[in-house]
Amino acid sequence: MREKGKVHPYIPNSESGVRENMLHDIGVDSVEDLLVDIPAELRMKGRMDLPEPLSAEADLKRHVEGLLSKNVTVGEYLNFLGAGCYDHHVPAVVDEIIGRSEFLTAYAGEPYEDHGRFQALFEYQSMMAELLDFDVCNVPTYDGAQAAGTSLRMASRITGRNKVLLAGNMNPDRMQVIRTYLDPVVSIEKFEWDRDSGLVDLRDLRSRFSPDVAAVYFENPSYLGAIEHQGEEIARMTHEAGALMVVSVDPSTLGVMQPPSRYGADIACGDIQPLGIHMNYGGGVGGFICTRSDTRFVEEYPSRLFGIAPTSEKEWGFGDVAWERTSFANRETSKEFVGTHAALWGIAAAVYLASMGPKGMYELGKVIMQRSLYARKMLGTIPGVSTNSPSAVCFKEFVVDLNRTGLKVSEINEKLLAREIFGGRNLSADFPELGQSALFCVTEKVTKSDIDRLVRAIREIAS
Amino acid sequence: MREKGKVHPYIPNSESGVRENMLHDIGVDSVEDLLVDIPAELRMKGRMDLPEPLSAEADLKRHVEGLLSKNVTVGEYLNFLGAGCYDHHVPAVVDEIIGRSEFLTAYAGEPYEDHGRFQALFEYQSMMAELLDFDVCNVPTYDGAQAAGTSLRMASRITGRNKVLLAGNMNPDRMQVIRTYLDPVVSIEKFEWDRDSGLVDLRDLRSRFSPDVAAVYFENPSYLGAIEHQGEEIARMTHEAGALMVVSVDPSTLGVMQPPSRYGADIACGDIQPLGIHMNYGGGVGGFICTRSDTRFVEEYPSRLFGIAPTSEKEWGFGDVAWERTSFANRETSKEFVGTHAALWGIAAAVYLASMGPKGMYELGKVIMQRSLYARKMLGTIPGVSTNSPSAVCFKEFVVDLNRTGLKVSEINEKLLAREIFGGRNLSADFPELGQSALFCVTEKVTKSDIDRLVRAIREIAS
Amino acid sequence: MTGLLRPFHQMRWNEPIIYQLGRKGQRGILVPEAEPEISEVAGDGLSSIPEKVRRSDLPNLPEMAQPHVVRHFNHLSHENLGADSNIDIGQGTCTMKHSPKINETFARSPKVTDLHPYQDQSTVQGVLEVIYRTGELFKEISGLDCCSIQPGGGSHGALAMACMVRAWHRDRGEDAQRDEVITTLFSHPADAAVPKAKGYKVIILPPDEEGLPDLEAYRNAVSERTAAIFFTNPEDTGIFNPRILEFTELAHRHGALCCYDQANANGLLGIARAREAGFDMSFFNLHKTFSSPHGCGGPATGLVMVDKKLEEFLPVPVVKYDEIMGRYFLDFSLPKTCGKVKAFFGVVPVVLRAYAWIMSLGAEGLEEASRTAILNNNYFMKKMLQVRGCSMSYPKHPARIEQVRYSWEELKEDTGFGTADVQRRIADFGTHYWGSHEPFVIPEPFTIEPSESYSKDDLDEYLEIMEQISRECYEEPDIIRHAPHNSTVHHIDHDYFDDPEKWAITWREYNSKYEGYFKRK
Amino acid sequence: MTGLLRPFHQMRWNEPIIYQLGRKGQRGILVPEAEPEISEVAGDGLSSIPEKVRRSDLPNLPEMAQPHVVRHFNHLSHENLGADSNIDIGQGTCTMKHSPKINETFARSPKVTDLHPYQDQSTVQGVLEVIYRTGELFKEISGLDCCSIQPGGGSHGALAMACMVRAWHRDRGEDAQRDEVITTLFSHPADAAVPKAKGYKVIILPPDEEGLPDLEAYRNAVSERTAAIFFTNPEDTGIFNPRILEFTELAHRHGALCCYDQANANGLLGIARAREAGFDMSFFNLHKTFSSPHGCGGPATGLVMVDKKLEEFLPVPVVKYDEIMGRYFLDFSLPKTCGKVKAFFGVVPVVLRAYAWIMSLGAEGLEEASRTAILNNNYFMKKMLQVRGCSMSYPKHPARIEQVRYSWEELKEDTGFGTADVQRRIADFGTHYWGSHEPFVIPEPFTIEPSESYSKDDLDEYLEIMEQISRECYEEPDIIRHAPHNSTVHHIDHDYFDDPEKWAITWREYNSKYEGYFKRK
Ligand SMILES: Cc1ncc(COP(=O)(O)O)c(C=O)c1O
Ligand SMILES: Cc1ncc(COP(=O)(O)O)c(C=O)c1O
Repeated sequence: MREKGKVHPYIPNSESGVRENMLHDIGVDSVEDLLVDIPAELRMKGRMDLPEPLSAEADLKRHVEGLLSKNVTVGEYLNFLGAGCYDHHVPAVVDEIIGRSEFLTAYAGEPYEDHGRFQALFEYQSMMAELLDFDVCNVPTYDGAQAAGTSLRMASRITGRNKVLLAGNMNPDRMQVIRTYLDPVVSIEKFEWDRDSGLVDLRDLRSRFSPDVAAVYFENPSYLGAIEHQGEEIARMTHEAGALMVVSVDPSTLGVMQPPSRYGADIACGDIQPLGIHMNYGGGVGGFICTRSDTRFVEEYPSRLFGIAPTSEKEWGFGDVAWERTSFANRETSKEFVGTHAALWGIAAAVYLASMGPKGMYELGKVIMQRSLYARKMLGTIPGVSTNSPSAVCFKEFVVDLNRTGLKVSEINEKLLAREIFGGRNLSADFPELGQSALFCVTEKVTKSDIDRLVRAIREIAS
Repeated sequence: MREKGKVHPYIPNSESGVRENMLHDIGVDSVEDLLVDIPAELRMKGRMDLPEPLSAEADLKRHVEGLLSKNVTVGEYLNFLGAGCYDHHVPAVVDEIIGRSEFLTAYAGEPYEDHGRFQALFEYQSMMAELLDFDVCNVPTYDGAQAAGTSLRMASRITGRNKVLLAGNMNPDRMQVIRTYLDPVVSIEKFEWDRDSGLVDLRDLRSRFSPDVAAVYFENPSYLGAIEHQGEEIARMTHEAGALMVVSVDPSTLGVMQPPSRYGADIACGDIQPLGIHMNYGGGVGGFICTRSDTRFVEEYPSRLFGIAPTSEKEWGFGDVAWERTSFANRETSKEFVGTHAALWGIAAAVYLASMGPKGMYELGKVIMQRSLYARKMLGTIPGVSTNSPSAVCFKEFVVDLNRTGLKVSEINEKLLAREIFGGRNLSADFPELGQSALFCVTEKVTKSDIDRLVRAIREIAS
Repeated sequence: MTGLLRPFHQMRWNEPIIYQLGRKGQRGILVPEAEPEISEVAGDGLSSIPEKVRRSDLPNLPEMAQPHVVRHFNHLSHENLGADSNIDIGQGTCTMKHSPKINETFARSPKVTDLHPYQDQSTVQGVLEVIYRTGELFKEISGLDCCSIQPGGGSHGALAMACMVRAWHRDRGEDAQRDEVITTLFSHPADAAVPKAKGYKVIILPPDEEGLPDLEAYRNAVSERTAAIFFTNPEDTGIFNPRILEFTELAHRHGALCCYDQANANGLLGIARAREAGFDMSFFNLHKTFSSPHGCGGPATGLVMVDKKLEEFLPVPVVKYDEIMGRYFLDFSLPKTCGKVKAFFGVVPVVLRAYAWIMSLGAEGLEEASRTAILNNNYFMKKMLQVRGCSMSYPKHPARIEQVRYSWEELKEDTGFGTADVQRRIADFGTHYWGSHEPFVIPEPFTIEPSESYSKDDLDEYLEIMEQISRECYEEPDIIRHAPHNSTVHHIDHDYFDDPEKWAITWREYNSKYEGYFKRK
Repeated sequence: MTGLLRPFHQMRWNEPIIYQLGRKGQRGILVPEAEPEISEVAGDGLSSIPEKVRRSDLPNLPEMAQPHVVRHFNHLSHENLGADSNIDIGQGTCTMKHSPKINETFARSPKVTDLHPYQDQSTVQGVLEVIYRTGELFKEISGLDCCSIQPGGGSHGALAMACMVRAWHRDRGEDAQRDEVITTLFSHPADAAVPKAKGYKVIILPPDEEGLPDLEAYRNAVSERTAAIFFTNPEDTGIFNPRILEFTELAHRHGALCCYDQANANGLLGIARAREAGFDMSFFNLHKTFSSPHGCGGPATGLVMVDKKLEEFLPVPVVKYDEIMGRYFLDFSLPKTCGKVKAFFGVVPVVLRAYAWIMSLGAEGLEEASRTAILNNNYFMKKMLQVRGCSMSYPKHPARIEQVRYSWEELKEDTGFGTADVQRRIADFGTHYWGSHEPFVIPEPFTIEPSESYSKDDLDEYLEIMEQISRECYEEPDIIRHAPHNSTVHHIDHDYFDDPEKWAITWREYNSKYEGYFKRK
């Protein structure tokens, strides 16, 4: 069935001379003879009907780049989208390091031949722990959504309870993933948020505790951008009810905001995408889970946890802590499951945090606060546009109420698009109670003149 | 003069605490105290008047990418320019390897700690020698122009003569560089080319020999694309006159064309840019010089020549052959001079040649011949356009005579540009004898539909 | 220079922990500053943060200049191998193969990296087209009908399947009744762990004497309580289950769904497909068979294909093509969807690489990849079994597909050294070897999967390493005992990973337990 | 883990020569094929090549699959260090420094790499603007007026200067008379070799007892025959010549031009400039002071700045700005141009990196770089001179600019080991050290240039290595004698480089002389 003489650059032994030798060594006439275990009725009939291959690299390049050229990037247009995926600056060092083939093409080498990735990820864990002011952090999970889901299931196992309370102002995309991940083992109940402040509605929350509540979950900042400052109260209630407090946090806030550990969280989780990982159309995500150094907690992680150990020559050695927890070790008794998640993004975040350092994270938070405050104020000056409600202080995102423009968000965004601007995330489907509102995001990459351009554009559109 | 507290990411010791320590260890109060040897009148007054720095990487990126976005690439438009710089496909492996920091950021390490670059460049030399069917090749020089200049000066030193004969159909840009490089030590005389065939005018050449002629130089293919097949005759004449034959050759032809060594060249030279190096606006150039394994020749190279040697543990070791030739070793008696040239492009060419292999170079030559022949024929079908003169067979470039369109090349190229096509190189200034003619280039990247698009466009423009 | 064994030494930098580097005040990168006009309007920004949640200190991160950040992580990379640097056939079940560099250039293009998931769909037509086309390719590869690229890895693909199983039976009102999933002992652990995490009772079929899932046991296990079967085939024994159709048919007869773990499809492309074997759905690891690099363990994609009947149960959104408008779009409107398994839509750079890889090979090339993988595997097996101390079980299947689980049982009996010892020693030869996943019913196991990326010379070199190590086990036990010798680090004390008193998962935890070099506080 | 000395071992792959790899028939990449319609019109293309020049065989290149090409060159890269991986202060006169990765992303952009030099200038406005702006920056940096980016390296910058000197004197009818160039013994060898290659008689001034060019000797040398002086200042002694103005003024008085070699300007940015010192022109190595990486020895740029009066002598073309049209253009119309020194226009990616580096630092940052380089150098010197066996000459200049030429004279006398021995041993510590360029009037020399990219900790680590090696020379001579021990390769036999009978510059030459491992045929 082989096309005679066709040699593939990716397949060294496609050269026919060597095949003959090898078949001879095996003692068969053809590869066909090695397929004896596959009965005829299971064999594919004919050949797959695929497009003609682009065997020449130059042809492949032209084809794929032709497809990709149909995309418009956030570098080409001006971008105000956030909503869980953020256009932060990615330092060139990060791409350099994670592009190195030793990291990019490695997989599951042992601590002896792949010492480097163990150390890099141990350092990732260590820096995340400092950022979160906790003692333990895992090798990244798939994303912040799964980190939240797993945190809640950890809470359920730790408390022996099977219901969780989730904040109504949380990320709706994440909510869907958590629902899938908990179903049917842990049930979910949502609690209210305060429409005026944008924060957790403490009264409503208080009313929902019951002996089967394993955890209370909220996000800080909330999906709508609000900085939640009632953490201590929530923690008090939660702990009184015998439950655990799980907080999902945007790590880019942690140079200027207290980590959840400091207002009572038992588990902090979130997505590391803001830490030096390209958005990748939403594919640049990876989750973290942080806790105290408490065996009850550590034993419930499904993820890999790299630990440090001495070697016979007094070097730093590394390996897997409490391997028996994982599904690699015990398929039936494992904590959930582990697999290929997002390790390379963990190395990216490590390079990012090492580059930024304490002051970098502080300054990042500061300039984002400044520029987003400015944007919020300026947008608020446009007739028909309001940015006052919800009223809470926000970090990089805030709600822009467009109801009084008489236009739909979708219409405004379409007109912004024509001006090469990606407007804010349309909230009208996920938060119908807000009517025509959009969630605008301002990162450190957005300059004053960008904001002014946006304000001018909306002013024009709304008038 | 330091701005207090400003720390630069590229300058670790810009942090002020450590500076104090170091100054203390040195025993001075300030860096100023270390400048005692620079008299006040030589000190710069005030501060350089430079733009405000873009200290934040995100700001720098935006600025520089903003500038670069004003360029239009040969990937965005369709390109038919060649004329000494060629848009061949650069395999991704090449960029991967030369982008690795171990090669990119290395310089002049010794064979012990930088074994890798010595071996890679020895392999480059070895593969080039095979391509050229010669025994010796140097570490790359600045470019093909300097390789030609040096080849001619080598010839002058070897023969003890000081005049060279250069073909009139050679690359005019290269001609200028050679002129600069030879002046005033070696004088230059041009010989004619045959307007009908496009090849060397043997009669004219014959008439110019004299006892002071050190070398005859021509290019194959000629600047105007013609495949020169009179090499043996030229070699015979040249050698009879006691001179050396120097041939500059496009290495991308050498899968299908005989190398100059096979028709009598004493020195072959050229530019490696076609071998996997991006054009870089003409900056992706590097020169090679190949000769027999003859000490008279080897001793005249100014360049570095890496040789192989045994080690005490029977490994492959490497080092500089005949170091004493070079200006690094002897400033007054050196052969010309050596310095930082284009080593990384040598590694690029090594990766390219290893990837292409014998068959790749053959197939490259073949498809280029086919597609350029097709283009030449098709363009020739356009009324007012002729591609018959000069009549020689061409490799990837050929002359398109536009005189009978009644339009200037510059006008046609402008109209092609409006259609997002870079037309051929305008020859009217360098070869006024050709009137309104252009040199079109077709590499393996140009497809049939590209050529058809060009032909349609010129047909439209010319009608 | 004779023979294939290279005197090797891995880079040893003795690299400090990052917290031991740098110096207070140093910076690796600077951040944009607010324009004066902004500060005028917004002040310092920080004082507006409610005091309770305003950070009271700076996070304790390293303070390093940029050259040192680069150097440190470069050093760590030097202390790592990767498929680009070694004969990476020792990681069975993981299909280590060449990831063409051209595909990296696509994945790193800003046209991929710098896209926001909520951009107007008219501005991401390229990426949607790639996803759509990839689905089309996988229709042929799997024989199945509909595609989701959402899962972020193979186990995640299994999760998506488990979620669809639930949604399917729920839709039919049988969810409560169907609380069991059947898998096999040699299937990947994820095939048990994932359904279990999804709330199923998991029944694990033992292998029969041929190493295949015991059909008798299966007949006893399958019932109206069976929600689905989760099978890997071939399992890492490399034996294709020739009676797989009997399994899937029986499951169907009991109303269960048949879920195929094709994480490793590398021996079957164009040869045998999920469709013909009767599966309703299957996942494929794009980071294995389809050449996306593994990145030290992700990001990845466990692409899922399902039969038409399961289309409405797929995770949302799926990419569709609107013929009339001539545009691709995200379809969220699957009313019976199993939900979402991942944030946003999936890991696009991984999908793109797989798309490019398939397009570069075509149908013939994919088949050639599988046939060469099979050839390589059987060649390697033939030679490996000649190495002293090595054996394999289930000799009734002398030809294997793309991988084999071997055993050092005899070596262990003869010398006292087993698979972990070989693993420790192999680092001295610049390559990697893995001791198989559980269950360890085959004693002292290891699994070799020599994919199509490796040449005969590569296999011979690896074999020579195995021979050498075997010889050492028999003749020079001290070498084995103290291995590794030429690696980055020496023998690691494993107590520090299993004893909660001793372990330290972060530098901060280390410092709370130890001072100096592992001196208990 | 205590102290700064790391137990180091460099990667040792024992990598074969590329011709020993691969196998007949293997391919690393495939090339596009002609479309059938083209073959119809153009046939096989090849038969049209005149038979005499049609290649009769295939070139003897390696035949390797792509994974093996990648692996081979990866291995070679592992056996190389580079500034990103080591404390690269041992390469005096070369200003090894950090090359920010962001600048690489610019240089690798298709917006730079994929431009043809003859594109319509309206389509390359970005790159022309970068060149133009770079010239503007260098006006301030040098104090001079006009710029050419054409030279492809420092020595090439010297060539451009020598060509301008010729053109200048030719223009004034003095070319025949002015046949001498004066340089100094500690200037870079290129400053003598290049004018000589350009046909000048070169007079080399010896150093005086302070290590500076001997002013008396200069007074005797300079004359109406002097075409120009070519001076490096500071030379690699690191001593700034405080009387440089006397030299340049005297040259001018004799009608000669003053050419400054500022290949290494790293100690002088914003501190002392060509203008103030009376130079008419100067070149700058963008690959050194201005942070473009060295690429194992190029591509590079020796940017040239000249005084206004020399503008028309610059190599063509130069980039100008047309205010009216608002566009940048290439100006070829310099009637007195010295000609071209390089194909096309210069090495744009190098210029771009330098531009970005300067823009990221600004005036204050450039000064900070120089001041830190000076600080580092003097700190290192202070400590280095405490290492046993090490000394420096010219103690009258206890403060140095950015580098110092040291001597192991005492070490040699005491132990018999000299600079070459230290160099061999240092490879065992994961770093590099260079024995200075000629002349070797300072015995057993070495030159250290600790640029601003290195921290105090880096310098201390390097010093500890030097101390250790010195100690070994005195106390453990066998270690030195047999070094390197922990590097990629062991002691190399140098006879094979100097004896024409033995040397082999290519694999083909090797095979013609040897068989097996260096067995003479
Ligand atoms: C058969 C099989 N199934 C599932 C998996 C899990 O895939 P992942 O590691 O991507 O989660 C693997 C990976 O080793 C596997 O081999
Ligand atoms: C002072 C001086 N001049 C000239 C040069 C030559 O520069 P290049 O190596 O770029 O040719 C050097 C390089 O070492 C140098 O240090």
